[in-house]
Amino acid sequence: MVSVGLLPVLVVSLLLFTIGVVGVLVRRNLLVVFMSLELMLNAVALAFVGFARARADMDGQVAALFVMAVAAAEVAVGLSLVILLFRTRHTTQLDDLTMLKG
Amino acid sequence: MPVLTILVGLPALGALLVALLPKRLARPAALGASLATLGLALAAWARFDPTVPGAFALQDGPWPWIRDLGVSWALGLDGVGLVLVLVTAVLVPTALASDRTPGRAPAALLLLCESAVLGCFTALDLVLFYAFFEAMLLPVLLVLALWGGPGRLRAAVRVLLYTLAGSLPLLAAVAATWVHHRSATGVPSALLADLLATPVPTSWAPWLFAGFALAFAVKSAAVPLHGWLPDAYAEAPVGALVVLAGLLAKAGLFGFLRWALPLFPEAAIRAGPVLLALGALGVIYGGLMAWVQQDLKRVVAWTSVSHLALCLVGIGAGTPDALAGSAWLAAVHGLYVGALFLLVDLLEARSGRRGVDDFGGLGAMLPRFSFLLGLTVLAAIAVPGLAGFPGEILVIIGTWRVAPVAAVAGASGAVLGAVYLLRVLEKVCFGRPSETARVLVDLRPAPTLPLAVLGLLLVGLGVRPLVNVVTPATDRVAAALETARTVEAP
Amino acid sequence: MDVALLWTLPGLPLFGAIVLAIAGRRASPAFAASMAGGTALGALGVAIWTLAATLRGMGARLAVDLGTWFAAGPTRASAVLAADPLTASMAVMVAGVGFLILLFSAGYMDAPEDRPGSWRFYACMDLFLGSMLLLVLADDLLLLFVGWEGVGVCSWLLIGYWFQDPVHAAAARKAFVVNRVGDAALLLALALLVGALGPRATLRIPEMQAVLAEDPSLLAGSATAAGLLLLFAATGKSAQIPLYTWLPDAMVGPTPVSALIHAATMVTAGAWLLLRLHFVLALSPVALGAVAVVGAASALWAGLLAIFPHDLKRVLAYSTISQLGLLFLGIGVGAGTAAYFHLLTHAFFKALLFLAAGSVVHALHHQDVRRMGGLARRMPWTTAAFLVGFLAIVGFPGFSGFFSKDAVLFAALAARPTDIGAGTFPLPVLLCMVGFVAALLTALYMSRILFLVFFGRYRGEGRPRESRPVLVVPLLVLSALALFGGLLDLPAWIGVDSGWLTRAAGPHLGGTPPAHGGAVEAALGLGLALASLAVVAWAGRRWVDRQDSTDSVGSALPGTARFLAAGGRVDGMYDALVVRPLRGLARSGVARLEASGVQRAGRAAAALLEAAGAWNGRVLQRGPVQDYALGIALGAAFLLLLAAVS
Amino acid sequence: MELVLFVLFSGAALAAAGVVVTRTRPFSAAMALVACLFFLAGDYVILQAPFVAALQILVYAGAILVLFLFVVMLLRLEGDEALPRLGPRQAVGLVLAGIVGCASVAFAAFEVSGPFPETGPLFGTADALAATLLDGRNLLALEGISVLLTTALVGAVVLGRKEL
Repeated sequence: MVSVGLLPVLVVSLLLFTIGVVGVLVRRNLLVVFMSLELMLNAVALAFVGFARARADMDGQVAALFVMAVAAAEVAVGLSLVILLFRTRHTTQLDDLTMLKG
Repeated sequence: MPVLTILVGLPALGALLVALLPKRLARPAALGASLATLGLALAAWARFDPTVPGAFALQDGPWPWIRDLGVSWALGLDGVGLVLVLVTAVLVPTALASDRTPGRAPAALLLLCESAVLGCFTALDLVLFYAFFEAMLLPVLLVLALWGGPGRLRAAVRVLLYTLAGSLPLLAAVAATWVHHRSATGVPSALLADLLATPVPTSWAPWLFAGFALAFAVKSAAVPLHGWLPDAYAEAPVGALVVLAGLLAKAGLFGFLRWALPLFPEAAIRAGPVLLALGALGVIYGGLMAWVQQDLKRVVAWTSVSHLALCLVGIGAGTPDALAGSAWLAAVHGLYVGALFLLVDLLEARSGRRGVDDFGGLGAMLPRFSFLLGLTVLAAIAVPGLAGFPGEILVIIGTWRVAPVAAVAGASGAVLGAVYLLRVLEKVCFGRPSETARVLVDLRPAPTLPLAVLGLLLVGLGVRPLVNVVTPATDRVAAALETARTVEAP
Repeated sequence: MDVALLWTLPGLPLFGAIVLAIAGRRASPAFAASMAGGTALGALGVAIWTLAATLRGMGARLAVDLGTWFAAGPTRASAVLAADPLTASMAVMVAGVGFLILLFSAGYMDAPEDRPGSWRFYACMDLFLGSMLLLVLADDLLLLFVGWEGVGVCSWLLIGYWFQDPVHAAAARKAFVVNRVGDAALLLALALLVGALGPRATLRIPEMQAVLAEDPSLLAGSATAAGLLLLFAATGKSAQIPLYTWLPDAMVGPTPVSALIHAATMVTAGAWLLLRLHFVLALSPVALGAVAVVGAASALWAGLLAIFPHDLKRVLAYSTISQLGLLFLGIGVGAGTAAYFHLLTHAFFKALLFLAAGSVVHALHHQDVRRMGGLARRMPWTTAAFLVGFLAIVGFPGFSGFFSKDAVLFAALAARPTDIGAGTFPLPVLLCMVGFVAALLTALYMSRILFLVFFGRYRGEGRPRESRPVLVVPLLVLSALALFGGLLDLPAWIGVDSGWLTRAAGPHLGGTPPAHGGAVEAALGLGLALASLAVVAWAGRRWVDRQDSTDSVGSALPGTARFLAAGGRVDGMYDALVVRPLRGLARSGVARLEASGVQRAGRAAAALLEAAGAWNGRVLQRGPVQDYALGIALGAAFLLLLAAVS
Repeated sequence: MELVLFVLFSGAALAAAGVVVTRTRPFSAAMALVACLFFLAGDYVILQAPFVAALQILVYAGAILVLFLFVVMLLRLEGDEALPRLGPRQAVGLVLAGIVGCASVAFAAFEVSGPFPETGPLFGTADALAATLLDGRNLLALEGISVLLTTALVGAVVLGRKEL
């Protein structure tokens, strides 16, 4: 039986991360950008789990848990910001949100 | 007991206290903290025994601080540091007592600055020194930018720019010095003693010295790099002004004596003519500028440029007497320039003016004020028997052997000093009183006390100068330079 | 008594000054006057005791060492006072004349408007006296410099005593600044000496003398430079060419101050410095020659300038410059003793003349000779005193000035040209002739004021009366000194016990004691006296009861007269050559450079930063989140590539 | 067997991720994200992290995604976004992503090889995870996370209030 090994896990993780990066950079909808961010976080979590398996050490899994927790926190705050923005600006399009200009 | 650590920390604690106390108590608390620091500084002086072998008679640490980088908390006091610490400890209470900016933030900031200045004068670790050297400007800058005169923002930006131009090369040079020590010994350390033990190769040393020297020259307003000074001095509120003029500018000169010259003696010797030329130029340039100013604060500011340049001449000369004179002059310069600024500020506070021609005849109207102003001016132009004299004469005599031209420039500075400061005295105190002068009343006891203390110090230190406290330290520097010179000669 | 008492010499007057400064307005005029007078009297007593002590073993040296004042490297300032017959006699003179002047002041400064602030006057006078005594007794050149600057500061304070008048304030500042130029030269001279002596550097005068005596080559290359620097320093304090211009202006000060500055103390400081450091000068004939030439030129030039002013005290001021010129001439030709002799006699008769003039000024409340005249009948005692001073300064045989002036001129005549760096050129004879002419000029201008002020008829308003005894008594004492001062050092041709000063102070003044030239010296002195009398007689015919004083001389040479009456336009020349170019440089050169160069660079940098900040705010920090993310990604990609490549 | 499963799950997850970034309607994207997270949970199981997998489904798919959907519905976000034109930023972004992806994969391929080591029977169980989580090293981080979560909760509540 062919075992999995670290390499495929990392490849998948990196591809997933890349897809996330593309989403973050390309999409204009704030919500989708958030989802792409979630993809990137998950890619990292996957890498952590893979490393945990490779080193036979539970620390990686703990890190994955932390990633999850951070993601939860981030989504909570981020989504309330989205709602707030929508309430005041009636848009979730990122290109419209350039009001910092001085 | 780690006296020096407490000494450095006390004002910062005081600042915290001031920030927490109700407004009413803030000013007395600030004054109390600075007076306690003064007491501690005097205690340090009492425990200071120049006969102790080794460079630093009082020492705290080294205690490891950032272990991986070999940075430690190490404080030490030699003679030069001691006189500067004492001047700091005297000037800050004076500045706090005379400051009129409202609220507790300025007082707290000045105390913070005192901590940094004291740290700068005592740090024995290069990284620690750099941290203090950079930290001491920020509180003063804040006070200047928030509570200064109408042109405060421009002045503050300019100070920031000039300082930045000096700080970045200094940072690079500090880092390079550290890297060199680590690669030479394999042990990371930024302690002065360790750095002295691994001399930097002659190929690098000039660049590193240049990095140090640039920052120190900016800080001590050496002449082409002095652009930050006049505006900053003219706009700063008096507390910050006294600290800025009396203390911060000294940090540059001190940096030369404590770090730049001992670490890179060969480079310092090679750079000597440049320092001498810059100093001589500054003496004359500052003197001429002071002569034609119409604003009293600017006259004093340019006085400061001229006298600091004389200190630079002494450092460039590098002979034992010139270095000792330089260190001594740097210390007492804080006292008399501080007093001059306080006096000018009193006039400004009462009349709203500070033009040279706005007053007149104050000698008859405000005898006490005029007496103190006259005394301070005489001390500033180095009349013997007052504190400015030993420094100036030692610099001139010591410089003659190396560069007679620079000594002549220094002596001309003494003549110019009489010209421009007596002009001020004549216009302000002599002649017939102007309309502005008529409404003034003489000093009340409250502002007199700090000024009287400064006046007494100017007389006392003139009659009994503590040059012998300074000389062991400066002699060591001069000896290092001499060794380097004899090595270089063949 | 203890040797340490020496410190009370400068110490007593300084103590008085401090007490008066602390007491301030609480000190009544009487208290202030007696404080100052008392301390001066005390100092005089100590000085006399010191002189006696040093004379007991002729040439004994008393020194009190209070240790090091400050020191660094080879520069060491020691707090040492020392007295030998030279310094002690000088101290006696300073303290004595100073005491008499203070006594006079008690009567002089009694105007109602001066009374409340008189503590300041007495404090400054005391400080002045203390500084001068310090200067005289200092064994260390840096300690001497303390006194040297101290008298400068005090003269500034005292000339500007009535500081509410801008003219006084300006005169005071001018005195200080011009003196300061000389002081800077002295500083550099000290620096040069320390540098030249190398490892054996010392600033103690006797030690320096010993070192240089042992190895004169130490100063080989720089003896002339040192001598010239010392000379330049001395011209500041002693008001010689080129730095004399402060002295005539200083006449605006109270008359006792003028007496103190011009007679006993400040102006002698320069000569004193050269006398103390004669061993440095002796190493360079050129420097000696320069001293002599400067002295002769000052004597002549100031003599010419003294003929014209209408201000009584201004004439005396120029006369001081002229007499000190003779003194410098004496120092230059190596006749230290003769010069010192003239210094002492000049102190006596010039103090007398100033105080007598002060008595006149006090009675008339102005100093303009055109509004005086005929005072001999109204102020007989003052007139008598002035007459004694007049005879002394003119060199009437038997009066003190006769002997001292003759000694200087003869020394000049007797000097060898090579000794003063003149090669084979008969410079000494020339100098002697210049001195001779200057002495005749003295007779001319002194007669002029004598006749204009005391003879003829009174041309002013009111009825001036003789001054009170407190003013007159010091005049009488000084008259006695001016009359008998010559006994200090009678020349050999008189044939009695002569040359006391030469024996007492001469050994401390270096050089060979002047060979008293018998008949030649006598002929020179008597010839000068006869010529002077002729001038006096001529002047008497000219000026007794003339309305305008200058016309009579000036009509012959109108252009020259106007030129000289304007002080030779030297002030204007200095102003045009030194002050205005410097201020112009400051104002249009340096200040403009500062504004256009340094400040503009600062402004430009600030503007650049501000523009960068604005651009950052307007363009970069608008809030395009994804552009930021792109930046992050770019950075990450770069780092990754970097890692991949390495 | 494991590898086959892993490739299947991973391929599905990647495909779902691709759907996330390409749908115009946020709702579809959210649904694709759910799918992606489920497939990743499968990978976790293969990698002997069953507890993490369980939490992935519970927390992510259960809680976080519900939040997303909730917002999508609350704001009535329809497909208001045409798929982006390829502007300069998008182009650079794609190229960059390509570079990052390729370089990383190449990097990983050079560094890593070989199969996984054997693990004990308890590896990845909730008990083991709890033991690791609560041992000294991770305790501080755990506390930090709890503070972070609390702060986020409070922040979300504050931000969500009508009058800010």
